[in-house]
Amino acid sequence: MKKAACAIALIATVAGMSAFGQAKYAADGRYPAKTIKIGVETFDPSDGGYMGVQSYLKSLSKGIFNVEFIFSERIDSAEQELQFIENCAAAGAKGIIAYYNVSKGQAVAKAAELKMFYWGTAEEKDIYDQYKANPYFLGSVILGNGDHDGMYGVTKALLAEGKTKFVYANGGADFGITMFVNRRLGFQDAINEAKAKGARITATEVPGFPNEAWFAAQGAALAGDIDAVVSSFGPEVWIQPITAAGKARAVTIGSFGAIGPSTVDLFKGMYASGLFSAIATEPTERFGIAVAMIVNAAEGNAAALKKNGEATREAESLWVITNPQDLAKIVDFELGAGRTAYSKDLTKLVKSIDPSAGNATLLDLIKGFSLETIRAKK
Amino acid sequence: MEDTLNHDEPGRTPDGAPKKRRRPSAAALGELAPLLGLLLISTLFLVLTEGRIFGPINLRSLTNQELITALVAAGAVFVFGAGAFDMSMSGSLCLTAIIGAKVAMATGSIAAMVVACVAVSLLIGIVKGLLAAYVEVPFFIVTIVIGVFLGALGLLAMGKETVLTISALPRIRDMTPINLGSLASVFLGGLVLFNLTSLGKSCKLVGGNERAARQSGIDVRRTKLLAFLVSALTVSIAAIVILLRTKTASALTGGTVGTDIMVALVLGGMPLSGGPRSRIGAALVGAATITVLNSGLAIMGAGPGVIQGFRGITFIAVVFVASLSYRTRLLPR
Amino acid sequence: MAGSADGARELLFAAKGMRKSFGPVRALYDVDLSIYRGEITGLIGENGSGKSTLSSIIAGMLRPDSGEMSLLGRSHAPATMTEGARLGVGMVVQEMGTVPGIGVAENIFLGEEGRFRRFGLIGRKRMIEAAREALRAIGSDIESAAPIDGLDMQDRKLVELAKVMYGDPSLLIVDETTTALSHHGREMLYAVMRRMALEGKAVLFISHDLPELFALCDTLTVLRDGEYVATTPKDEMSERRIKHLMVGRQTGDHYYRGDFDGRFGEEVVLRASEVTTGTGLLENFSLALHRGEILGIGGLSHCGMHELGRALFGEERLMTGTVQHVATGRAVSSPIAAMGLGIGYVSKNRDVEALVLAASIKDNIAAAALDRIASPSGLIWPRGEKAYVEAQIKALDIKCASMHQGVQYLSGGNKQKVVFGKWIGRGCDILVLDCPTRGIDVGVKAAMYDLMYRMKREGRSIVLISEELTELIGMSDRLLVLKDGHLAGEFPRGQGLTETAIIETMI
Amino acid sequence: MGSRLGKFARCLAGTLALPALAYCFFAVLCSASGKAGFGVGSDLAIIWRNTVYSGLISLALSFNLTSGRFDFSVGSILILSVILGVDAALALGLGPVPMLLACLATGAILGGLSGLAYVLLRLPPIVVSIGVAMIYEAAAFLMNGGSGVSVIMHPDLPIFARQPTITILAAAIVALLVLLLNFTKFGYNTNSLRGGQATAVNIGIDEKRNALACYAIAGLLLAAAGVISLSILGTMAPKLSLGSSSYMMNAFLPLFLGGFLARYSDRNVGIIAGSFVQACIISGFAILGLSVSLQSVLNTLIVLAFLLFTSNSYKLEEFRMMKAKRLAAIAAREKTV
Repeated sequence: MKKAACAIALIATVAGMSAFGQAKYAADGRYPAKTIKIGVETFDPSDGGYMGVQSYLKSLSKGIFNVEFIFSERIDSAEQELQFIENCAAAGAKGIIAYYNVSKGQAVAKAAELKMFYWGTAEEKDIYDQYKANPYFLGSVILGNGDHDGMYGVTKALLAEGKTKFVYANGGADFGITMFVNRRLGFQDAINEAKAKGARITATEVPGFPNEAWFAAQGAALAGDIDAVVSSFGPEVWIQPITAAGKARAVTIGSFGAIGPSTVDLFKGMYASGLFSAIATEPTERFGIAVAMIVNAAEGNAAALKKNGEATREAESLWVITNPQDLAKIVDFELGAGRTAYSKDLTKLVKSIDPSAGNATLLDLIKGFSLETIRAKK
Repeated sequence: MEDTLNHDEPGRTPDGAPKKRRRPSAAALGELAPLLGLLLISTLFLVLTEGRIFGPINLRSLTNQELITALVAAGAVFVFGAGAFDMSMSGSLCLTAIIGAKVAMATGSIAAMVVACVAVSLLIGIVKGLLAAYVEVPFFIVTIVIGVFLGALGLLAMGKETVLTISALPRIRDMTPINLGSLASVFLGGLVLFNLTSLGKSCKLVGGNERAARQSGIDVRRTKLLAFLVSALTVSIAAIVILLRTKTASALTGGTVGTDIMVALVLGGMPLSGGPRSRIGAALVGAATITVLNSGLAIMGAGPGVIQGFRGITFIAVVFVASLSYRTRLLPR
Repeated sequence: MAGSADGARELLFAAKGMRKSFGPVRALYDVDLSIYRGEITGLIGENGSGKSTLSSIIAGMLRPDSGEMSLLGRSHAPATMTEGARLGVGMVVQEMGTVPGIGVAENIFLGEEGRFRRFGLIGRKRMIEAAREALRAIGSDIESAAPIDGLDMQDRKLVELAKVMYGDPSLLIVDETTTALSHHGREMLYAVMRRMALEGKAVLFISHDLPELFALCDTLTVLRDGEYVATTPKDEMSERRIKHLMVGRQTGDHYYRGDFDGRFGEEVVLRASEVTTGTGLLENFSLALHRGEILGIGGLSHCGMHELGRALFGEERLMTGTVQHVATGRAVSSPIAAMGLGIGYVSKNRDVEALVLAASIKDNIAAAALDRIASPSGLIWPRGEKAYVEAQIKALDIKCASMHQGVQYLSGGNKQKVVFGKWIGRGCDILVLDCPTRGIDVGVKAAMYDLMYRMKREGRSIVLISEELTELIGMSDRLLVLKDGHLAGEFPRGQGLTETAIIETMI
Repeated sequence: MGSRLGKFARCLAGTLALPALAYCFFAVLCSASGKAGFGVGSDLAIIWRNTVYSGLISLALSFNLTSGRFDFSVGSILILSVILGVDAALALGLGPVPMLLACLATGAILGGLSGLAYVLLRLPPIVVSIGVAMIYEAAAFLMNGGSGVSVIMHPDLPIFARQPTITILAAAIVALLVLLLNFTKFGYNTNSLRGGQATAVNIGIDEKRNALACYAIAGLLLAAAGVISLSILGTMAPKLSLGSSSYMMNAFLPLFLGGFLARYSDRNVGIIAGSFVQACIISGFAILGLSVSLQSVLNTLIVLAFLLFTSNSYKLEEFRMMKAKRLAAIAAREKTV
């Protein structure tokens, strides 16, 4: 009973705020008039994938939304995660986008306690169920089990090309970092499926991140009889060594990667030189949705986008790019004209701008960045 | 040559430094520099964050953030004060938290977790204490290596798990009583132990001049061992608070506490070589300074690169002021 | 010995009206000194007579308060030893001057390696060759390419001598270096000194060893309490005359004990039997300390008396024998055990071993009595600690701004009072003192002697180790003289006891 | 001539004994446990590459640590010097060797600045270097928006990880260091300052200039190691929150082994030999397939064991001397009785 009572009280106050909700734009055309601060939490600011998200969010804050981001420093432990959330509250942030989560439900509870909207970690079912009714928990657009599915898709693509002798760079799996453990599971599932079908597959692992021991393990692996490399933290550190080992044509790379200004021509070049098979990359657009949802929620209209009052938990698959054509289309969508168009559409999620904003709009936008939609574009 | 040269009148002090009567202002500046540093940074960020840093919400979270560094630094004052240099705090805290979490998950009782944390931490403290006191070895390098060793042991203890979540513990609505309670008890206990007992005084004397301490009847080895046990105790308290508050432990728990406490002690005005100028207060003031600095920079949303650059510059500036009162002719080593 | 026949002695170096004082302590007062070409000038005097201060000033290690010096006709005022060497004054001292961790050749050419530079690179072979030459020049066959750490104390001293001689000084100062050398080493040094004289240069030779001085020096100048006494030519040199000049104490300042009653209790309080220490020369040494006795221990500084002092306090590892506290029968195995048995120890190098310089007076005095001043609850309340320290400051009249003042800012005398305060406060009834009054002004010295005498009368026992004969004669009930680690003589307190008798056994 | 040849042979044998032993130990261990490939063909090339890489970092540490100066900014200088050097090289379209020189120059300047901070502020090196490391890491991150630098699109640049360039680079640097340490005034001053700081300064040796030179040389060596890492991976990524101090972890064993082997030749050659031992250990563990955590546990134990051995070996000598003294005393006692 107590929970329900406090929920109602909250909705009342939030609703009250929206009474005067007609759309007000800032001088430079960005919405809303008063800058909204949003905290963005990551485990490693120099991680390739995260830097793609960072540049996307910055482009949003220039053109479309009047938002200011507080990007976190390196966050290892639950302690540091809670400290970052507390600091964002003190800075007057209205929402937290969790690119990384280590203290599980604690982070959501802390954000709610400090009256900030928390977007993220909906993929962990138990956390989602526990907080889905909490008005401050917006849930998230999940890429299924993004990490697992990404590696699984990439390995599947390589298997489809007839690759049988794999090297897997497991990144932080041995250090107990959840993201890398899930990615390794994705790889192993794809390999075991192929073995179940009778294929003779070999797979050796290169543990950790680049240092002397890693050089040795990488060298030993490349010296062996291999035809495919699957990397859980970016292809860059494999291109040079493979060419140096004279196996440029023989060995192709499948990896997680971020589509960004600094990596586009790299990936195109790799495809051209036959080095690349597949890239699994997380669409940064879902974080655009996050920004729009937080702006909307900050104006008290969070409920509008919800399905029967529960936080969002919509699934969309991440992109597994297996050929240059898809890559070109994705690049245009991510960086070219596609981006400006999609960013415009995001404003549809803000009820004050578009009164018809609802759960359906959200689903359309999510569909909007799926690989099929992008492929369908001319 | 026997008598004239060993005169201690005006001329040369034993380590060759030109001995000038220390003007009282230099001494006072040296003592007050840490507080001045804290005040300076607090006012700076009060302005930059338009008062938000000390707003009602943030004040409570400031104590949360300062807590772990202050607790571990308080214990470290004994170890650094006695002239031993311990760089393995991250590894110690990590292993203690992991074992504590495992015990809590297995037994579901807070009491068992507390006992486990204290036991593991004291064991680590004894090993380090014995190495520092009884074994002739470049202790400075050894602690770096031990830190890595303990971290690796923690990883092994984790086994397949990536993050240990202790669901059995009740969610504690408001941690402040626990935070303030542990902070107060460690600091009051620390003040009494460091200033009113023979252990504290012995630490300062051993850190100042080990031979002279031994000739004054102080058991140098026992003092060093006890210093490491006190430090281990505060590490275990920090681990318990982390587990109660976040209910999680992972191979990355305790992340940068090793360098944070050194930064805190130096900002608190304590010479890392230890000796009579060691102060328990340095841990509190230093931890507060680093927390205000981090929180202020985060609130300004300056982005990770700028925050760390600014922290480096401020660190060197405050340290330079804190050590103005101690200049030697020879470059310090 | 090469004084030219017709007596036309050419002056090489002259010093006029040299004065130097260290705070209240007057080290040199209006001293003149002349050194002639082709002569070895001897210089002798008791500890504190100022002979080392004079030699340091000539070599450039110390700056005089006033006075004129001239060398080879030019005025001479070197600021550093390097400048002194360039001006032609080379000095070899008693303390260790070589740098560990590098080779013999590197030590000889420390700071002057540029000499062997050829097109940018320093030829190590040529340096080693030159070093071998330098060593040959002083008659030593030490391998110049070897690392310095492999050499014993004596050879390192010869390396220093070779380094000084390579600088081709016109005036060589040898300041009590012979004590660090064995017979073979001394012969080499004498040969170098004689050759310097033959070549028309000069040597200033400072030593305690009279036979050595008589054999080598053309003239022997005596200093006493910082003042010039006399210069005796070679033919008038005799032990009796020189010792009289050295000692000729005016009867005025007898701040030592007035009485000559050397009696002390029968009961033995501390016994050392067949003691051999790990470091130093002390071997199979035994002594018994009685209640109410001031036992003096004298000898040249390398005779093993300092190691004996540390052994009596349990801080020296014993190779053979034991040190036993007779009343309890317990062995004095460590400083902690010693302090438990009421034994206190004042070390010779006070700033390195007896005091924590960075700490305050309060911390230092309380350091030795942490167990005593703790309350039953184990806590040391500031009130109790302050009272304890205040008592010592008053009892010893330590002049300081407050008890919280850092010890490093006190004068030498007050520092020594703090050290005494540590042990008096503990109420030790056995006190081992190693050169307690060294480098201390006369006023504080008098207070110390008075304190020692009072403790004797209270039935406490004191072991007084000292390099100052007058102090030993003035204060001890019984005086043991050590030579090369063994007992060389024992003298009861008495009116007739003179320094000359003691020096006889010491040298 | 005979004796000089003999002496040279003995020194060579002394220096190479430990590395050869380590190599054979792991060769036997790997083949015994059925894992082929240790130390042959490409694995040997990897071992040599790691030897030079860790060796350079260890050499950089050796110029400061042996004189009592601990430097946290080692990793951050390595990263920043390569990022700045390569950015300049790409902007000016330089070839591989000019790029290397650009990086080395930048490294020397960064090291010199770190030394300047130490000398001017007169603070203990450990304290100053924490601040410097933070600043250099932040600078490296802020360059190119945190993406570091990549030469993958310029395959002509990263040539310093393959034979023979890596060997030429290593040989040139070690030769330069051997020259510097044994045949220049700087070398003599460094050694005398290390052993007797007070005596050397009294003699008139300029400690400040010497310290600055040590920091600059260390910076140069770190840049060289950075270029090798760049040549292996093709990229150099920044690290934050003092993450760069992880670069030091593999430098301690070579440094202490080098100190031990210096007696046979010279500290620099000794460090390279020590680094070869460590490279064998690393490759051996990799081929045996030990997990990351087990590897770091074993590595730390090896370093600890070696530290215990070197810092207590003087006790044997001392014990023997003491025993001789005791016997002499007892003998003297019998004579007199």
